[in-house]
This record gives sequence, structure tokens and C-alpha cells, in this order.
Amino acid sequence: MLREDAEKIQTAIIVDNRPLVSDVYHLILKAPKLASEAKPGQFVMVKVASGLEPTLRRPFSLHRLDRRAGQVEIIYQVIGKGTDILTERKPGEQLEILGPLGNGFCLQEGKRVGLVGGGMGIAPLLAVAEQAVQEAIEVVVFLGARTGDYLLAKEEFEHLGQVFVVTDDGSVGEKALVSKPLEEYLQNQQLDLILACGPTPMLKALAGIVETQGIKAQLSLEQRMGCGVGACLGCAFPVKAATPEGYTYKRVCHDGPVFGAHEVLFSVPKEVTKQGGCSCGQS
Amino acid sequence: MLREDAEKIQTAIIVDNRPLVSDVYHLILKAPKLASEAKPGQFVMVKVASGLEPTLRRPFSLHRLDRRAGQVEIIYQVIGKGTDILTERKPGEQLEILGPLGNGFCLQEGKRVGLVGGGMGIAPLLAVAEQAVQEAIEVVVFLGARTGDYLLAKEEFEHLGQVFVVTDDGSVGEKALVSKPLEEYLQNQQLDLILACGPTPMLKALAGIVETQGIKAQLSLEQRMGCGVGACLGCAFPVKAATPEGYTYKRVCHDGPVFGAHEVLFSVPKEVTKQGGCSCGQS
Amino acid sequence: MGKVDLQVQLGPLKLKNPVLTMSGTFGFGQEYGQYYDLSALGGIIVKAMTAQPRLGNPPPRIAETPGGILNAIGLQNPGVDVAIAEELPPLQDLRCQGTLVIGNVSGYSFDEYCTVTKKLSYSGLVDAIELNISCPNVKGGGLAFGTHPDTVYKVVSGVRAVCDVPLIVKLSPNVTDITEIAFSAAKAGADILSLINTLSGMAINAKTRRPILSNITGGLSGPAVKPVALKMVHQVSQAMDIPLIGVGGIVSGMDAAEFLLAGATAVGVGTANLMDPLGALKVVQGLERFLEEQEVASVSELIGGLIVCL
Amino acid sequence: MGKVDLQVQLGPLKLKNPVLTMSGTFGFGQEYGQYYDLSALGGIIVKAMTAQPRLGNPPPRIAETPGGILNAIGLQNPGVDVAIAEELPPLQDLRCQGTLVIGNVSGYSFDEYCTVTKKLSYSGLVDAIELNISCPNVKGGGLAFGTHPDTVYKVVSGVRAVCDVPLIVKLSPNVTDITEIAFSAAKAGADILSLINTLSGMAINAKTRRPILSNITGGLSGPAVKPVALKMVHQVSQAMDIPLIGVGGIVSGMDAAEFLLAGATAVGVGTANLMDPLGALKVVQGLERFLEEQEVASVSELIGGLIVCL
Ligand SMILES: Cc1cc2nc3c(=O)[nH]c(=O)nc-3n(C[C@H](O)[C@H](O)[C@H](O)COP(=O)(O)OP(=O)(O)OC[C@H]3O[C@@H](n4cnc5c(N)ncnc54)[C@H](O)[C@@H]3O)c2cc1C
Ligand SMILES: Cc1cc2nc3c(=O)[nH]c(=O)nc-3n(C[C@H](O)[C@H](O)[C@H](O)COP(=O)(O)OP(=O)(O)OC[C@H]3O[C@@H](n4cnc5c(N)ncnc54)[C@H](O)[C@@H]3O)c2cc1C
Ligand SMILES: Cc1cc2nc3c(=O)[nH]c(=O)nc-3n(C[C@H](O)[C@H](O)[C@H](O)COP(=O)(O)O)c2cc1C
Ligand SMILES: Cc1cc2nc3c(=O)[nH]c(=O)nc-3n(C[C@H](O)[C@H](O)[C@H](O)COP(=O)(O)O)c2cc1C
Ligand code: FES
Ligand code: FES
Repeated sequence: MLREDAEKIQTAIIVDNRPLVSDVYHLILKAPKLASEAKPGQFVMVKVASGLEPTLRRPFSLHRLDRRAGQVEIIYQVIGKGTDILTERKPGEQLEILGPLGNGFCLQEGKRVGLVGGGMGIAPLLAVAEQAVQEAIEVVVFLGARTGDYLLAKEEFEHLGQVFVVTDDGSVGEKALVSKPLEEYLQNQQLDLILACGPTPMLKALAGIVETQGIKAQLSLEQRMGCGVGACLGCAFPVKAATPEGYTYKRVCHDGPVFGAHEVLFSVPKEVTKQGGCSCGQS
Repeated sequence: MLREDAEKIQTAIIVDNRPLVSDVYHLILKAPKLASEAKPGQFVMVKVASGLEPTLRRPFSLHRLDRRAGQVEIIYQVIGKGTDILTERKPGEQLEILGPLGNGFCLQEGKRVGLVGGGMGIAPLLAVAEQAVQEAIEVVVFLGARTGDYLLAKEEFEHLGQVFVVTDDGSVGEKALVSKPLEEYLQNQQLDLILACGPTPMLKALAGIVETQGIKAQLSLEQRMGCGVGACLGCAFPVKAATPEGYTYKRVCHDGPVFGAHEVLFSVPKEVTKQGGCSCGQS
Repeated sequence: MGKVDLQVQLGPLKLKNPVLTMSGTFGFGQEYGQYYDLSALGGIIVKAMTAQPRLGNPPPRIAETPGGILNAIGLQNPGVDVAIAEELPPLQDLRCQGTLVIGNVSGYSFDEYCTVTKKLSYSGLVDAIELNISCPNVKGGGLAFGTHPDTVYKVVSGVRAVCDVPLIVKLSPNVTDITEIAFSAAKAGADILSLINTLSGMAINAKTRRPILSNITGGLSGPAVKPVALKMVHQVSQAMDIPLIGVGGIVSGMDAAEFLLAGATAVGVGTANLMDPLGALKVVQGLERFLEEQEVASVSELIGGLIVCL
Repeated sequence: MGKVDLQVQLGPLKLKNPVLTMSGTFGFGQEYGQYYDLSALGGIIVKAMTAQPRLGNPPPRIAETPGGILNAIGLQNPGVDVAIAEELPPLQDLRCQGTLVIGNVSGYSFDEYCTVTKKLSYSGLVDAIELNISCPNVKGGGLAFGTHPDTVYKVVSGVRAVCDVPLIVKLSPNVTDITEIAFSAAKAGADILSLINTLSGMAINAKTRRPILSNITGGLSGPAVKPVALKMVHQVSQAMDIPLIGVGGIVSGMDAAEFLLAGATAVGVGTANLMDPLGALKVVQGLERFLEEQEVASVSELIGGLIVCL
């Protein structure tokens, strides 16, 4: 009855779940199958509570994959209902997760790779940095956050490569956007590939920079999700396409979350003819 | 801003929560204020989980009041969503409860009191038995249940007075309804007052017996509840009254849960004119 | 309380804060008045009153559903005369403290609506009257008064003629086009609209194969209905210019803020009172806290403040 | 599987079990087919198809609400021609195994409904067609086809004339009287009705003061709507004699049983697929377990078996 993907439905055991900063938690899960199969840049959908509430699972990137220990790590910010409930889950408890989902980053094209992370977007970059170093690829890391406290896993990155940091308040590093140290770096040095994750405005700025400089880049995007497996079309993100409209929607959960910087469209052209409202509100 | 009754909203600590039989749990709560103020026959509304689900609190009678230890005990059967969640709550955790609610039993009128319990209705009788014995009132206990395993707290009752038991399957005591040992007892002996709790058919049968025999009796009733505090009229139970219809509805939560056997009406006369359905379904 | 200005002007009514308790979930205030000082509320809408005493429906009257409840109380109330004599007088102190007392009028005929309204209005015991027109129109074949523009117009204008206090008309969500009903009510003289009443629903016990409610169907309320209520409030506020009381699933200050942004001037708290005896008080406090956190000086700034740009 | 007989006869359609997956929540089956063998299902209703490819609405398209979700996908689909060429052929194997493949047809005009239906019907690739008439009637001023008896009659009879397979008409719950709409659809030739589609709703982020959905409003589905759906299924089954597919908030075998008792012959699972990739499979298994526990030999015994006595 069950087929291969049903194995993605896994019961993980919580090993640790504690705050790094007041509203950012570090979750460590025992999940050997996931740890051995997942790729950096992939994500999981977490069922934060048994029962019907909240209705949907919550998507989180894999921050770190510890294949030997059979563990995966997640860093999550407390935003609303789901992450709030997640903070109450204790070590030893079980957590139903679905994953690995999505495509993940692809390191093939680079000898020296830039990793650009903003805010919680820093989280998934550690896993890819660790893999890169393992594959003898050099990483240069650019991190930006609200304050120094939110420069997640800064020390871990420093073991893996050169790290540049900025903050919004100047508490650590320069008071600037993360694009600044990147652009400065690119004035003298070269990167074969950039992998980035962070808020949409940051990614948009980045897409502009890499286009100008002619650097290949992969962006990890976020979108509100329904199913997480590609069926509901809930997680649409516009990408350039040879349609009459010049774009189409791809699914962040299934076609992404990692997209080529050149294909992502950050704002959809206003539709000329907006159809009348539908009685179900769906269309 | 807050007034006296707000103190009924209490945070209890779970001391123990384990099954007595497969689907019946014994919950012990540290709740000193409740333990010192509650009367036997009163109940609490338990918020089984934080958050919005389930919507309503669950009503449970107080099985035992341990004023010295500042503890109250509840025995609950696992029925559906709410009690299912309750089984997952662990010692040390907090539980929001509202109580004591309702009127409770009144022992004043008796020197020798019969306690009649069927199924889960046995639960609240222990508290009143203990109080009776403390007040030097003799108790005679009649318990009925599905099987011997469900004759809850049988041993405790045996320390307090004479106990007669029956079961549906004859596994312990006679295979009979609890009214049988009661009627047999009444053939030779006398009871000043009967206090009863159990399924509605049992209470109905009992009301017939006490009417015939001219014994005062108090019945503890159950009804689906909304607020638990008398405001929503959700927990209506029909009682005889001098209205044109011959009855009125009282609130189990506020006017009860304990009612005089003579006043309770077990089936409402069919309404002659059923009003058309309402667009809100409410009326 | 803090420095945030919570006052709102709801059409002809001045509210100390925009939070009202909704009819049927707050009795005549007596029970919750033991839990907290009701003067913390903007106003209280009391239980529905009818011309004669009504026993209400047989139990069970309440069923729980995912994120909500169904109720089929059946308008149990002592009748308007007893209510005027016994239930409303104890609430008059609150009015001196600026908390409104609002009567809720139900009926099964045009005449009954008018009779009850007249008595309540002349009693001087209420600041306003809320008309619950979700009940069946017996003469009109059992279809509710509140679901057809013509009957809405007829009932509201009839009641308006005998009502000396501000008139709130409470709309049923069980309609194809709520704006059509809202227009009729406004044209007939409603000062304020409250929406929504409960959605029609049903619950079944699959094991016993029976409906859970003795009435078979009931009215759905609570958090589950919030999206439907928000949409209808927004839709009506976009379509016309009449003050609105937004109701449906409000349990927090944030929920209240959502309704104000959608275009309501005040909000009503119903099921939340059943979920927690301090439910309505927590909405007032939560709204105040929300405004403080968002650095909004006056709650009025939220009203209709939804930013919609595509 | 056990000894319980799960087969039902849904009008002209024979189902191996009464559980269908609902349009828009199951794509064209491909994704969930990686999770389990879809032949465990009674049938699959695929994503809505329109005459031309449709991009759908800008994101965000999904908002979570208490006990439910709002969606405003906007009928994103590759168009009926591509669907016939690429999406439906891989599902044909299932039909050999007795799992039905049902097309869902949407449109913004009378002609579009007919065009899409004709192509699908003639393709031979579907066992039945479900008509989604909750979409706006552009010529009729934007009001949905599905909310007025006359337009329902017109669309359904138009489609009926070009449809060679059994025709299911899916009803919108956003109406005053669902039986009126059901009658029209039946009179116009619908073989089966499915109900309900989503309730119209809205979600707001109070902090940003913006609607959560780019489309502002969306369709509410999931456990929160179950009471509304159950009531409508029961109401229509009482009012007329046409096979029904009961839909709305079903996540368990027990939920499915409730709909069957209320009068549905089959059930549809939507949001539960999003909550759990095995959602629909669990409904099939749960229903079988429920019947075993209740010692019911055939699922047909449940249909319309609600015991109502006052
Ligand atoms: C592929 C992917 C990877 C992610 N990785 C991480 C991560 O590693 N660490 C982290 O802290 N966050 C991550 N997020 C964002 C995270 O999913 C949301 O912060 C979280 O779902 C919020 O849930 P909530 O219940 O606390 O918030 P609520 O606002 O109560 O959630 C309501 C609904 O909106 C959705 N939602 C709210 N914010 C977002 C968002 N930013 N993106 C997607 N859905 C959202 C929720 O999933 C839920 O369905 C990721 C999102 C995606 C799509
Ligand atoms: C005054 C009073 C005292 C009670 N004392 C006890 C006790 O000591 N031990 C015990 O095991 N049970 C007791 N009950 C019954 C207990 O409240 C229900 O078994 C419990 O609420 C079921 O909840 P659930 O979520 O598991 O079931 P569900 O069926 O999922 O509950 C759905 C809804 O129906 C209500 N409900 C279901 N069954 C009953 C019932 N029999 N009475 C009232 N409401 C019900 C629930 O509270 C909830 O609102 C008492 C009930 C009342 C009214
Ligand atoms: C138990 C109960 C009784 C109700 N009785 C009435 C009533 O008598 N008159 C009325 O107009 N509305 C009545 N309502 C509807 C509420 O006033 C309110 O409109 C509805 O519950 C939606 O708000 P909520 O989701 O906050 O509960 C009742 C609701 C409940 C839950
Ligand atoms: C994400 C999503 C997309 C949907 N798309 C469609 C659709 O394209 N056509 C349609 O008729 N119904 C569509 N629906 C409605 C469902 O088919 C179903 O009728 C509704 O969700 C109620 O069932 P549920 O509560 O089980 O989800 C959609 C629902 C969801 C949640
Ligand atoms: S979340 Fe359903 S398709 Fe991506
Ligand atoms: S439960 Fe509300 S009055 Fe008793």
C-alpha cells in the first residue's frame, strides 16, 4: 500500500530544544534516516502538536546534518502559534516530521563559494558550508542580522572559512546590509557561485548584484505552504518563463526551495484584467 | 478589576495521572485553595490543553478532597478528544481548572445515608462518604459497574461503611442493576437519605424507588456544558415547575449538579408546536 | 489602565472601549459580574428576550466542534416583562459607569419583534436595542426574517417606528449576499449593524448514529468562524457607510484588532466567554496591550485601517 | 483489507470504496502516488481545468485559521488540452484497478464550462466530470454561477448536453438556501451533487495591517467547516433524492461515517491531504476500522442512517 515517499514521514525524538536568543530556538532531533538522506538546503515539515491544531505543519530548513550521530538540527524563530507550541516540546518527546523535502543547494559549479545569509536565512547555510569543506570547496561567508546575538552559528562558520558579518544596529561588525561586505569582497576577489538565504528584499538585492557581476547564484526562498509535497500549488513563487505573461509560478516546496537567481521574479506584473471575485473566494 | 469568583480560576499542579483500568484514569492535583473550599458533589471545569483546541473545558466531579495535603482527586473515563488529551498530561505539569462549581450534596437530613453509584457515577461518592463518616453519619454504599474492574474505589468505600456491589457481567457481586441490592436493603432496613450519581436510566429508576418508599434523595446529574458558570443556558435539565408546560429548565452547572429526586423530569413532554427551523440553527 | 485611548463612537453610541459581550453568552451579566467588574467592558448585550417566557430547546443544547461550538439553546428567557422587572434593573449601575446595557430582541413574528422592542425601549433600562432577525418567520413559511431583503426591510422599519433608542440589527451569515441584507436594514433605519450571528451547522455521533443536539441543527460560533466573519465585516464596510460591530470567534485583543482593521467600529465577544470566564475582559486587556505594543495612541486609528494594495 | 464491504453505488458510478480525493488538494495524483498506491482510493478528483492555461493568483495563497485553512490558489492549471495530453494519461492505470478518475471543470463563462467539459468528456480519460460552479460569472456581473438557481440551471443544462459521462455538480455553501440550488442542478441533469465547496473567508495580519492572502479573500476548508457541511448534506438529502458526495473537514474514518449517516453516498477528502500526505488513505482505513468495530458488514448500511427522533 505504502510507497517510497511514505518513509519521509518520520517520528523524530527531541534531543534538545532550547533558546539561543530569547526568540530563536535550537532544536536537535534524533532522526537517523533523515540525517543520512537529506541534502543541505532541503527542509522538513514539522507537526508541532498531535491533533488538529494547528491545522498545518511548519516548514523549517535543516541547519545541520550529523549523519554519524543520526541527528539533524533546526534553528527556528518564534513567530506565531506553531513555533510557540514548538518551544514547549521537551527532550525525549516525539515529533512527527515530513522530509527531506525540496531540492537543496547544488555545490557542483564552484571551487570558491560565497554563502550569504540574512537573519534566520543563516540557518540552512551551515549544513552546506560543512558539506563544501568536506568536498574541499572553499567557502566565504557573509552574515547579516538585527544584532550580534542573531548572528547564528557565527563561531561554527568561522571554523569553516572566512566570515564577514554586519548587523542592523552595528553591535557586531559594520552597521550595514549584508550586500555591502559581499560587494566589497567582489571588488578584489572572485566567487564561482553564491548560495543565499534570507529575507526577500535581501535576495532581490543579491539577484541584482550577481546579475551585474555575472556570478551564478542559488537562492533559497520561503513561501506559505499547504501540503509541502507539490500537490496543492499553495507555495507559488513567480519565475521567468516563456508564457504569454512572461512568467509562471513554481512551487517552493517541490521545485525549490532553491532557485537560480536569474529565474526568480520578485514582483509579479499587475494583472491587467482582474477577474471578478468568486463565491468561494478561491479564485 | 477581578472579583471573588475569579479565584475559582486556578492553576493546579499534576501530582499523578495514571490508569486504574485501561480507560479510566486517576488524576491527583495539587490545588490547596480548591481542596480547602470545595464540597463533595461539586465539580471543576478542566482546561485539558492550552490554546484553542479543544474549545471547551471538561467538567469532572471531585472524587476526593484531601484538605491536609492540599490535594483533590478526579477519576475520569476516556471518552473522546478532551479526556484523551488529558491522559497525556504528566506529573509536574500545570493544569488550569475552574472551580469549585455547582452546589454539591447536602448531608444535613440524614443519620444513615445510602450512597448509590453507577459506573463513573461512583467517583464523586467517595468524597461525600468521607465527609459523612467524619460527621458521624452512617453510610451504606451501593455500587454498580460493567465489570469488577470498574467498581472504582471499592476498597476505600469498604473502610467507610457497608458496601453492596453488582456488575453487568457478574464478575464481582451479583449480575444485576444497582437498584436491586438497594431495594433488597430497603426491605429490612431504613435509609434517611439517598445520594446518587450515575447514568440517567439508573437515576430514573432510583427516582421511582425513592418516590414509592418515601425517601429523600439527591441526584447528581450530567449535561453537556458550555460556560460551567450559569451564563449560557447550555446545560439545561428539565425539572417540574408551575409553568403552563408543567416544567422548566434548570442549569446543571449552577442550580446543580445535585437536584432533589422529586423535582427532576427525565423526559420532556413532546412539544405540541415545534417552531420552524431558524437560519442560525439556534432556535 | 494605560495611556491608550480606547473610546470609540459607534454611530449614536459612545463606548468607553470597543468590546461588547454578545447576546446569549453572557446571560444578564450576573454570573460574570462575580468574576470581574463589568464596568471594564464597553457594553453588555444581554440574552435574547421574547414577548412570552420561553423554555428553550430540550438538551443537549451544546456540541463541541473543531475550533468552535454549536448551540441550540432555543431562546430560553423569562420573557420581556420579567426581564424588565428583574434582570435589567441590577445592570443600571453599570450605565452610570459608562458601560452600555443593550437589549437583544428576538421573535417569531413581526408583531412579537415590535411588542418586545416597544416595551424595552420604553422601559428606559437599555442604551440600545439589538434586533436578532435570524429567527424563523412563522408566517413567511419558516424562513428566517434575516435572510431576505424584503422581510428584513419590513421587520426593521416596523421595529424602528417603536424604538426610541439606537437600533442595532444583527445579521445572519447564512445568506448569499450579506451586503444586500445590510442595505435593506440600513434603509429601514438601522443605526448600527452587528455581524455575524452563528452559521447554521450540525454535529453527529457516528457511534450512536444520532445528532448530538436535540434540535438536530445548531448555530456555529467560536474561532472556527472568524475568517467568515472577518470577510463579511470587510465586505459590508466596503459596500456601505454604517457603523459595524464585528463578531465571530474573537478570543484575543489581536482578533479584535483584525475586526477593527476590517472596518468594524466595535467588536462582540461571544463563545470566548464560555471558554474562559474572563474571556471578554482578556479581549479588552489584550487590545490595550496590542495598541501599546504597536504604539497606536487611539483605537480609532485601527478602524477600517486595512491596507489593501495589490 | 478485512471483510467489510466498502463498495457503494454512487448514482451511475460504482466505487470500490466511498472515499474520493477532492479537487485542488491532490494535484493530478502524481505527488501522493509517491506516498501510497492510489488504487486504495475510491476515486480521484483532479485539479480544476480551464479552457486556457491559468497562472493563478500571486502568493501568498494559503493562510491558516483556527481548525482550517483559507486558500486562494486561483485555479492555476495547465489548461484542459495540456491536462489531456500530459496529466490524465498517467492516471489511466488506476481506472483498470477500479479507482475512478474524475475531472473537475471550472470556467469564467458559460462557453468555457461547455468547451472544457466537451473536451474532457470526449477524451475518454475520465469516469465522470465534476462541475465547479463557484466561480464568478463574468457576464452575469461577477456573481458566481453557483449562487443563483437560474444560472445554475443554465450552466448545468448547457454542460449536460455536451457531457457523455456522469455529471457531478459541486455546490457552493455561500448561499441562503442550498436546497434551491440543489434542485436546479438536479433538474438541469446533474447525476450527482458534491457539497460543499469552500466557505468564503478572510484572514488579516493585525501587525502589518494587511490581508494575509494576496487575493484578500479565500476559501475556508478543513475541520472548522465540518458542521456546516454536515448540515447542508443532511438538508439536501432530506429535501430530495439525488446521490451526494459529502465534503468538508473530513480527516478521519469517523468523520466520513458522519457524512454517510447524514445522507451522503460517498465522501471527499480535501484539506486532510495537506495536513498529512497519507490523509485520504487514513480516511479509507479509518472508515474500514470503524465499520469493523461497529460490526457493520457493508458501508452502504450507514448511508442516510441518521436516527432522528425527538
Ligand atoms: C522552505 C522554508 C524553510 C524555512 N526555514 C526556516 C528556518 O530554518 N528557521 C525559521 O525560523 N523559519 C524558517 N522558515 C519560516 C517558518 O516556516 C515560519 O516562521 C513558521 O512557519 C511560522 O510558523 P508560526 O506558526 O510560528 O507562525 P504563524 O504566523 O502563526 O503561522 C501561520 C501560518 O503561516 C505560515 N508562515 C508564517 N510565516 C511564514 C514564513 N516566513 N514562511 C513560510 N510560512 C510561514 C505558517 O507555516 C503557518 O501556516 C522556513 C520557511 C520555509 C518555507
Ligand atoms: C457535572 C459533571 C461531572 C462529571 N464528572 C465526571 C467524572 O467525575 N468522571 C468522568 O469520567 N466523567 C465525568 N463527567 C463526564 C465528563 O465531563 C465527560 O466524559 C467528558 O467531558 C468527555 O469529554 P471528551 O472530550 O473526552 O469527550 P467528547 O465526546 O470528545 O466531548 C465532546 C463534548 O461533549 C461533552 N461531553 C461528552 N460527554 C459528556 C458527558 N457525559 N457529560 C457532560 N459533557 C459531556 C464534552 O465535555 C465536550 O464538550 C461529568 C460531567 C458533568 C456534567
Ligand atoms: C450559547 C450561545 C447562545 C446564543 N444566544 C444568542 C441569542 O440569544 N441571541 C443572539 O442574537 N445571538 C445569540 N448567540 C450568538 C452570539 O451572540 C454571537 O453572535 C455568535 O456566537 C458569534 O460570536 P462568537 O463566535 O464570538 O461566539 C448565541 C451564541 C452562543 C454561543
Ligand atoms: C488548496 C485548495 C485548492 C482547491 N482547489 C479547488 C479547485 O480547483 N476546484 C474545486 O472545485 N475545489 C477546490 N478546492 C475545494 C476542495 O475541493 C473542497 O471542496 C474543500 O476544500 C472542502 O473540503 P475539505 O474541508 O476536506 O478541504 C480547493 C481546496 C483547497 C484547500
Ligand atoms: S505547499 Fe502544496 S504545492 Fe507547495
Ligand atoms: S454550562 Fe453554561 S449555563 Fe451551565
